[in-house]
Amino acid sequence: MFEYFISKYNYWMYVVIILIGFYAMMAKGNFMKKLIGMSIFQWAIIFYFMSISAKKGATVHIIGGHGAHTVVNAADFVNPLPSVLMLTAIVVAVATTGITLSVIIMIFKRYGTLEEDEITTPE
Amino acid sequence: MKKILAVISIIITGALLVYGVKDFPKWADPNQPASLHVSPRYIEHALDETAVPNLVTAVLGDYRGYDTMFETAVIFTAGIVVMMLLRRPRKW
Amino acid sequence: MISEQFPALIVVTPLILSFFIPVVGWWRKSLCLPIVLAALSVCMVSAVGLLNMVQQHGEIHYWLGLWEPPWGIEYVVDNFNAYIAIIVTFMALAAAIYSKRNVEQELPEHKIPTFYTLFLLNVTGLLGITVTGDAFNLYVLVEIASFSAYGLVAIGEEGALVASFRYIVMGTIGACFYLLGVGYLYAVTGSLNMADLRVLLPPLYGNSAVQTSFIFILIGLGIKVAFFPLHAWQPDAYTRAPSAVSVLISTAMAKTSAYALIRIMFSVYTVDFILHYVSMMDIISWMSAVAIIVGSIYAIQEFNLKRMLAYSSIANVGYIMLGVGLSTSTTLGLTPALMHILNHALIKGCMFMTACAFIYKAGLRDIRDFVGLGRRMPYTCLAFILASLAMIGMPPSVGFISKWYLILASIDAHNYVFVAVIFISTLLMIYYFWRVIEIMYLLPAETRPGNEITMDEAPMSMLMPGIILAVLCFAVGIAWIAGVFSPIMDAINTTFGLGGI
Amino acid sequence: MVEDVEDIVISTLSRFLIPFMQAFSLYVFAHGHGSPGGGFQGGCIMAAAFILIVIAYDFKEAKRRFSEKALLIYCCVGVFIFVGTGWLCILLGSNFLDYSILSKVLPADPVKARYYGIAMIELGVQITVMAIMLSIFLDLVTKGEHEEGLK
Repeated sequence: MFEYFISKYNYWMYVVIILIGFYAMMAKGNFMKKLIGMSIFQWAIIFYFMSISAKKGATVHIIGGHGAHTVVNAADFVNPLPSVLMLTAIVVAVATTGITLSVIIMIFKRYGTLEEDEITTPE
Repeated sequence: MKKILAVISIIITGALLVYGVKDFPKWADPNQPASLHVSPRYIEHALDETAVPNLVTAVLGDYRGYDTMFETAVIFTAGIVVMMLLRRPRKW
Repeated sequence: MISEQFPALIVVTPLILSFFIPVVGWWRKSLCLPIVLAALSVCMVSAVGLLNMVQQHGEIHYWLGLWEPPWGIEYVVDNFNAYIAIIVTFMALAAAIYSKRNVEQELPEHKIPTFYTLFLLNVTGLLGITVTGDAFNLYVLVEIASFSAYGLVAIGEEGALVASFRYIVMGTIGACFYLLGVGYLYAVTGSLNMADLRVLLPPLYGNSAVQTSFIFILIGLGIKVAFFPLHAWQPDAYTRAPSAVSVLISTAMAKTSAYALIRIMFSVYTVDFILHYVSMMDIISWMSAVAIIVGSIYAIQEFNLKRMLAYSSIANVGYIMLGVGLSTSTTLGLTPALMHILNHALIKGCMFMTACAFIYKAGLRDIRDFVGLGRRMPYTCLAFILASLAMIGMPPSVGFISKWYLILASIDAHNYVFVAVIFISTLLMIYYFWRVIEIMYLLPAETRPGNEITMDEAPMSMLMPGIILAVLCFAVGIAWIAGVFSPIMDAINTTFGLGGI
Repeated sequence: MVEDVEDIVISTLSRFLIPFMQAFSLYVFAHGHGSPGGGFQGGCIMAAAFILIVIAYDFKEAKRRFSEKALLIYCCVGVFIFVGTGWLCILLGSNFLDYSILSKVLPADPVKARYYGIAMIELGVQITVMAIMLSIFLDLVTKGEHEEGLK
């Protein structure tokens, strides 16, 4: 049982982080806190993807020795695909943060507050 | 009320996540499916096929270059959105 | 051969032209819209060409960068894609033509180039979703479409910022859940290509990660479609957005998300998995039934016309999902759901166009103020009435066909509760649309001297798309009856292994 | 607005640092093929160098180096290079983004042409990311009240 938990500890970690982010997004009334929760949520998923790419006994995915046609063994290098996917996801996370910040700035300019309960909009 | 709803949804999500982890491969297992199906081709042939030693660049730029194009488009979109929301016209 | 490049052209043309708009627009504002129209026309040609090619040669596979599928990204076009792509381009084209005048009114002048850039980027994302055959690529495209939609919603009327913020939070949860689902699939199979996943998954159906991934993807895309318990962002976003954006996101975007959901459900997972391993179909059907009733009840309480239409959209998403939920237990397969995707796009497009024309011309949002509007804007009101009749289900309109087929499907599945649900929702619809029509035409207007109602019609560029859609509501209905589209429907059902059980 | 206070230590240090940052960004970009790096990372560092100008000096100084219109054009040009490369592949008669066809116009064999194709798109990514990061930063930090204003 202990072995089971230890062998998957990266997944338990990411479950905890993702739930923290999710809670902040759902329960907090302040827009800024919601944004922070959103970022935690997105980075937890990035963390999860990166942990898939790990392989015991493998090294960084850059093939050394620039000689052409060296024999490369797949087991010697970590999986490059999650890194690629997450580069895209990082950009998405950055873009989300930028857009959300600009919306928050506009909200603050307009209403003077960032608390969800204090903002009243006419029907 | 909002907190209760949040806690309930978190418990459900958390239960789902933990249930999902049950059948996952072990961490850093060299024989996990993710390391066996698609990625070996990238590792073994990227240098021959694209002449790029950095595998991430090879996959990013070539095999999945289309994703990267939209990644650039995503950040372009974000820039335009921020520009549209915040910028004001010239004062004079 | 240019026709071989259609799957790339349909996505890349709007993308590349959207980079010109900010630069050109800074030099000359009036050139923005023609660029958008040009891009959408190319898309339209490509989409029709694609459908034609699919009809002749079967599925089209387009390898981007000439890498074979599980390694590279692949575009797969079959009847389903081409059908949705035509709907999306057509609705986007209508929305673009419609936007000409009210963008000038609603937005400050310096925002016009960026508005059209985002409009085109949104369409790029939507068209990309329709043709892609790669699960991760779908995520990126969903994000492009969503980001541009967040921005477009945020520049709307009072309250749009908060609506946009809610949309961002919900939309991010949705997209992240989808990404998580894809991540789970990747961890257990090692592939991201949809066709490849379909082959790799069957031995793993008992795997808890695969089952969880299905639920996450369902929730994630369910948020994007505004399926009932996950609809919290939708009414505000539809109501507060600028007019053209309301039209675009309520038709093209909602339908594309529904497409993505159906595509993932039946193309990555299979009917076998959904029925025997997660048994979600009944849950989906019952949730849709609740969505239909609840959406209609909300719509009745609402006096703001745009918001009423937004709630009505929730009910109609319920119709689509009811079709999906029943699809495995009837011989009709997905046909009712696919029908309603097209039908609802036409009806809702027309309704939002007319509702926003009222705002444009008279500043009227509340239906209680619509007194005498029937004489003031006769053609717009006529379009609205035609669309309402289509929504209620007057034969031979499109709404009648959808409801008829849904009822057939329910009877076929021996689930008579859904028949009752559809009848109740029709009654509710008659109530809330009749209310509007009654105020428009029948209530006597207080005519004070010097304040006579004179005809004051919306401009041509706003009126024509509405009228055309209203006419199409009936023309397409007749086409459905005549069976013009039934080969496409049969082909789609065969692709997914549905129908004819 | 950013305060108009100049500190001799900060301004001297950043004057010293900025060229190195820019050079390092180009290094990261150019070495993306053989070592960790690439367009996105390089673009971020380049944007950071310009952001340092805004922080160390004042806003006007940064504007003098990078006008708003120039930024917008850089954004569009960067993405355009990327998509344009893809289009070039279509025009040369292959699928979208198939760089090996570039060997028709480049003095290289198909495999090496892929190498150069990747370099081209990385250049596009670098320019876009640099311009957009800077643009988002400037918009957020000034709340959109630019001196010049995009008419």
